[in-house]
Amino acid sequence: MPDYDHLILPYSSGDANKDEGLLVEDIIARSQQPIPDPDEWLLGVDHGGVVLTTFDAVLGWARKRSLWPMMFGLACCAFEMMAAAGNRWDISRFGMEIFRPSPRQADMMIIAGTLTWKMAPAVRRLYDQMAEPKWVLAMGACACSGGTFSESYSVVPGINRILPVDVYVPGCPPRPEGLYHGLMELHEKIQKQGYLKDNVHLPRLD
Amino acid sequence: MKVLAGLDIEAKIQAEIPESVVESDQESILIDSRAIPGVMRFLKDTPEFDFNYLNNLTAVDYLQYFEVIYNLTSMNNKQTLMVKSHLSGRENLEIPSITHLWQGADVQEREIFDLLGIRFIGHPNLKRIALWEGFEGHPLRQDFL
Amino acid sequence: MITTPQEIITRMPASVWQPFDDPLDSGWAVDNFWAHWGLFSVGIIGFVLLVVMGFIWFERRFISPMQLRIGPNRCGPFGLLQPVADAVKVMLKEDIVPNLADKVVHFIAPIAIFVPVLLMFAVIPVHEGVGLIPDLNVGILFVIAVGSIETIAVFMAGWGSNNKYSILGAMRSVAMMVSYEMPMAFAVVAVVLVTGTLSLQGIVQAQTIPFALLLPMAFILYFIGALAELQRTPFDLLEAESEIIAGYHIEYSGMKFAMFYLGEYGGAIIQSALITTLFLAGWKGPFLPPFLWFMIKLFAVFGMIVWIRATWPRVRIDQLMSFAWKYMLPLSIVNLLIVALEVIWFEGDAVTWWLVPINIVICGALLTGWATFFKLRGGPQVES
Amino acid sequence: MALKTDLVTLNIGPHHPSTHGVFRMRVTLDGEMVREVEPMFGYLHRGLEKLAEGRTYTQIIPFTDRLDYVSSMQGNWGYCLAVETLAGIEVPERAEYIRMIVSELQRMINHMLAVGFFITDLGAMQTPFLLMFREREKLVDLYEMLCGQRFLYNYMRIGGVSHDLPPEFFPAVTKFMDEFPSYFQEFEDLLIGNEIIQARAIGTGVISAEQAINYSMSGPCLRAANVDWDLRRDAPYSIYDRFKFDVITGKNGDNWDRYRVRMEEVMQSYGIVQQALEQLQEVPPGPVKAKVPNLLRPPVGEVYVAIEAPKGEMGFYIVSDGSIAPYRWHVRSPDFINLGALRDMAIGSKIADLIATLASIDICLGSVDR
Repeated sequence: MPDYDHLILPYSSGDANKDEGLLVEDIIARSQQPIPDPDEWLLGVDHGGVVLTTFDAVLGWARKRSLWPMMFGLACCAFEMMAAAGNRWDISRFGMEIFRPSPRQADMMIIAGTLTWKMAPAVRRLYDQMAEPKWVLAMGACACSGGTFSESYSVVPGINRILPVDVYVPGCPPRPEGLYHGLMELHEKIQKQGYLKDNVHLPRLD
Repeated sequence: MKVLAGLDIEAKIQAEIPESVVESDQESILIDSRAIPGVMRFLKDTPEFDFNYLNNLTAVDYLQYFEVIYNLTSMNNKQTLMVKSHLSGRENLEIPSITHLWQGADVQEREIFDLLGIRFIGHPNLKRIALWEGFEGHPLRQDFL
Repeated sequence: MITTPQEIITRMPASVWQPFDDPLDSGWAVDNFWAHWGLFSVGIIGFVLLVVMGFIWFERRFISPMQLRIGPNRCGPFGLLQPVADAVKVMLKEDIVPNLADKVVHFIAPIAIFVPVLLMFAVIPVHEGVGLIPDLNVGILFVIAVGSIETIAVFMAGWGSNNKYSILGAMRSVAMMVSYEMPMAFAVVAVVLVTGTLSLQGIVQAQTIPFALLLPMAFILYFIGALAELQRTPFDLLEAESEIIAGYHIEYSGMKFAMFYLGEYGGAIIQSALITTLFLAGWKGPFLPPFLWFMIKLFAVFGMIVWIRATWPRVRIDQLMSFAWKYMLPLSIVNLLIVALEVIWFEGDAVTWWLVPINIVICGALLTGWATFFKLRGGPQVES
Repeated sequence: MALKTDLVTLNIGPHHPSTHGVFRMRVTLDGEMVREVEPMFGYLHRGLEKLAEGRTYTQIIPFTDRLDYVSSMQGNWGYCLAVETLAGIEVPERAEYIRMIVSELQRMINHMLAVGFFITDLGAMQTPFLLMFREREKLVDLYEMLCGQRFLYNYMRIGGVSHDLPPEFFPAVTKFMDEFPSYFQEFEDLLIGNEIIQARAIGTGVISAEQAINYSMSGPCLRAANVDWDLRRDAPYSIYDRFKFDVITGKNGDNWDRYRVRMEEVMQSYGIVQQALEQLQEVPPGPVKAKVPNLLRPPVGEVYVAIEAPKGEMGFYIVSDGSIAPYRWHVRSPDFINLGALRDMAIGSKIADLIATLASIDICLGSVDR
C-alpha cells in the first residue's frame, strides 16, 4: 500500500475547528442589526420609452417563468418544500422543478428551516457564490424570526440578520399552498423589477 | 424486562471491586467516579450480568455536584440497570471514559463535554460536538445565562 | 538547394496536387457551392437549437407522468415556451469565473463541448442527398473522430474550474467516455461490414431491413454506448448530485452553463440521429414524408433515453468500468466475428429477411450466456 | 517506480444534496476509495434541552414534534409515556388504541421515506421517491383530518390524546388500508428485481452484529445486522403485547438488508394497524384523556423511558424537582448514536457507497443535533 498511512488524520485538527469558531464569532458580531429588505421595486421602476419597458416585460417574464431554486433544506420546512415539489402540489408546473445543487446556477435560495449560528457562515458564503440576480425566500417561522427557538443560545433570530430577504412565508411549517403564495408574490416582484436590479452591496464574507 | 435493583447487586460489586459502591437504592446504584472503568468492565464481562448494550449516557448539574448517568441493558438476560456517579465541585471535572468498552459512548460523551463541561479521560477525540469552538461556557449548566 | 515552397510544389508529380475532380459541380443540392454551404450550415444550427428546445420540453413533459406529476404548463400553451424562458433568463445571468481558475481553459471548455455536436450534424442525411455533405465517403469515421473531442472538452471544464468536486467529476467521465467508445466503434464496424460503405447515406440506402432487426447485438451495444457517451442514467456518474454535486459544470453560471446544457441535449440529438441513420433506416418509411419519419424516429429514440433516465438508478464507477471492459467489449468482438462470417457466406449481400431471426437468437444467447458468466466473476450475487 | 499518488481531503459540507439536511463529513479520499470519514454535527443544534428547562410539561410537546420531524408521533408518544410513568398517570383504553394506530401509520411513512431517499441517493431520478410520496400524501390527509396539521401534529397530551377520532376517520382509513397493499406491491416489484440496485446495495456498508451492539445502534440498522432486538416485543410498553407481529432481521448488515428490513417492517406495521382497528371497534367510546391538571407538577424524581421509534430506540430521561418545568430533559435520539458507526461502515468503500450508506442509516437532523 502507498506509504501515506501516517498522513490520514482520524480526527480533524484543532485549528481547523478554531478557524470555523472564529468565522462564527465574526458573523455574530457583524449581524446584530437585520439587513433592510430590498424593496425598491415598490416604487415601480420605469425607464420610459417603448423599447425598454417591453424589454423589461420580456425579461421579467423570462426570469419569473424559469426560476431555479437551490437544493437547500435545513430542517422540518424542507419536508414541506419537498411536498410542494412532489407530485401533488407540482412545482414543475411553474418550471421550477430543476433544483440546482450548485449555487452558481441557482437563481433563488429558499431558506427552509432553523438557521443556527454555526451554519450561518456557510449560508452566507452560499449567498455570495450565487450569480446575480438572486432572490431569497424565508420559509417558516424559524427562518422569518427564529420561531419557537428564537431565544436559544445557538439560533439566528431571523435570517434577515445575514441575508437580504425578498419574501417571508410564515407558518411552522407553512403548508405547500402557503409556500406557493410566497412564490407568487416573488414572481410578481420579479416581473416588476426590470433589468436594472441593483444588487444590494454587501461586504463579502471572507 | 427486569429492572435490576441496586440493592441486590451491591454485594457482588463490592466484593469484586472494594469500596467502589457509594450508595444504592431501588432502581440505581451509585459508583465512585474513579472506579467506573473497573465496575463497568465487571458488569459487561461477567456472564451473570452480561450488560452488552449501553442505552443512554447523560449528565445532570445539581449545583452542589454533577451526576453522570449510564443506562445499561443486557439483551440475553433481559435486564436493565441504571449506574450513576457523582462529581463534586464546578471546575475541571474529570471522569474516566468508557469508549473502550462501548463504542456508542463516543458521541454521547463528546456531547456531555460540550454542553456540561465534564472532561472524559481517555476519550480519543474530546472536542465540542454541538457548538462551535469559540463558544465560552457550557449551556446545560444551571448557572448558564 | 530547395528553399521556397513553390519549388517544392513544382518538383512534385502532377497528380499529387491536381484535384481529382472539380468540387464545384459535384452534384450539390443547390447548384452554387457557397450558397449550399451557407444555407445548410445556417439550417443545421437552426435545426439543432430548435430541436434542443424541443427535447428539453419533451423530456420535462415526458418524465412528469412517470412521476405522477404534470410537467411545465404555466408558460405558454402546454408549457411550450418554458425552454424559451430558460434560454432568455440564462443569457442574462451574471457570469462568474473563480479567481483561481485557469481562465483560458475555463472559457474554451463550453465551446469545445458544443462545437463537435454541430460538426457531427454535417454528415447526417436527413433525406436522399439533403444534408451538408450527406454522401461524405468517410462519413461514420468523421463522426466517431469528432465525437471523441468532447472527452477532452469535459476534462478541460473539470480542470479549468479549479474545484475538487469538478476534477473528481471530470476524471470519472473521461474514464467512462474513453472506455465506452471502444464497444461503440466495434458496433459501427459491424454495420459497415454489412453495408460495405462508410457513407451514412449509403448505409441508409442499404437498409432494406432496419439494421436494428438484422444486427440486434450491434444495436444494443451502440445504444448502451450512446447512453454512456451522453452521461445519462444509468451512467450519469458525472452529475451525480448525490455524490459530487454537479460534476464538471459546478463552477459555470450564466451563458457558459447554458452551453453545457446545449451540449448535453445536442449530444442527445446527435446520438439519436446516428441511431436512426445507422439502425432504424433513417428517412425510409411507408407513407409519411421522409423528413417526418426522421423526426419521429429521433423523438422515439430520445423517448427511450428519457424513460431509462426516469427509472434506473446509477451504476458505481468500478462496476461501470468492469461492465464496459469485461462485458461489452468481448461481446462486440464476438458479434463482429459472427457478422463477418455471415457476410462471407452470402458473398456481400447479407441484408436478407430470414437472417433476422437467426441473428436475434444468437444475440439473445450471447447476452444471457455471457451475463451469467460475468455475474459469477464479480457481478452482484443475490442469494435469495 | 510507484505512482506518486496523494490523498484528497474532501469536505462533504453542511450544504450537500444528499445529506438530508445540514450534516457534514470530512472525508479523506485515495482516488475513489474512502480512507477516513469524520462526521461533524451541530449545524442544526437548536438547544432544545436548554429551552425545555424553561417550559411547562405541556409546552414541551411541540418540541418533541420537531425532534425527529419525520416520525413526530413517536416523539410525542415517548415523551408522554415518560411523564406518565413519572407522575403515575393511568391512560384510558381508547387513547392507547388511538396512539397505537396513529404511531404505526407514522412508522409506515418514515420507512417509506427512508427507502425513497435511499433509492434516490443510489441515483434513480426521484421516481421511486415520488411513488412513495403518493402514499405519504394519502396518510398525511388522514393526519390532517385528525389533528388539523399535515406534519408536526402536537396531537398527544400527557394522559392520552388531545381529541377523539372524528367519525369520517374510519371510512378514510379503511379505504386507505384496502388500496395500500397493491400500490406497495407495485413499488416493491419496481425495485427488488433491479440489477443495479442489487449491485450497489449488496455488500456495501457492512457492519457485523457485535459491532452494531458495541456502537449501541438500534432500530432497523441493528436488526439488519442479524440482532433480534425490538423494544415493542422485548420491552413491551403500552398495549403492544395484545398484537401479533414478527420482528424482521437481516443477515449480514449491509445496505440491502437495511432496505429489505424497512420494506418488510412497513407490512408488519400495516398488520398491526389492521388488528388495532378491529380491536378498537369493541372498545366503548369513552374519555380519551385522563384527568391531568394543566400545570402538572410530577413528584420529585427521575425516569428513563425508551420506545421503539422508526429510526431506533428513542428514550426520554426526565428529572423533576416538583416544579411545573422539568429540572433536566434529555433525549436519547437513535440516529445520533447510529451515526457513530458510519466510520466503520464506510472506510474502505467507494465514495458512492459512503453516500448510499449514509442514506441507508436514515438520519433526520432534527433529532441528531437536537
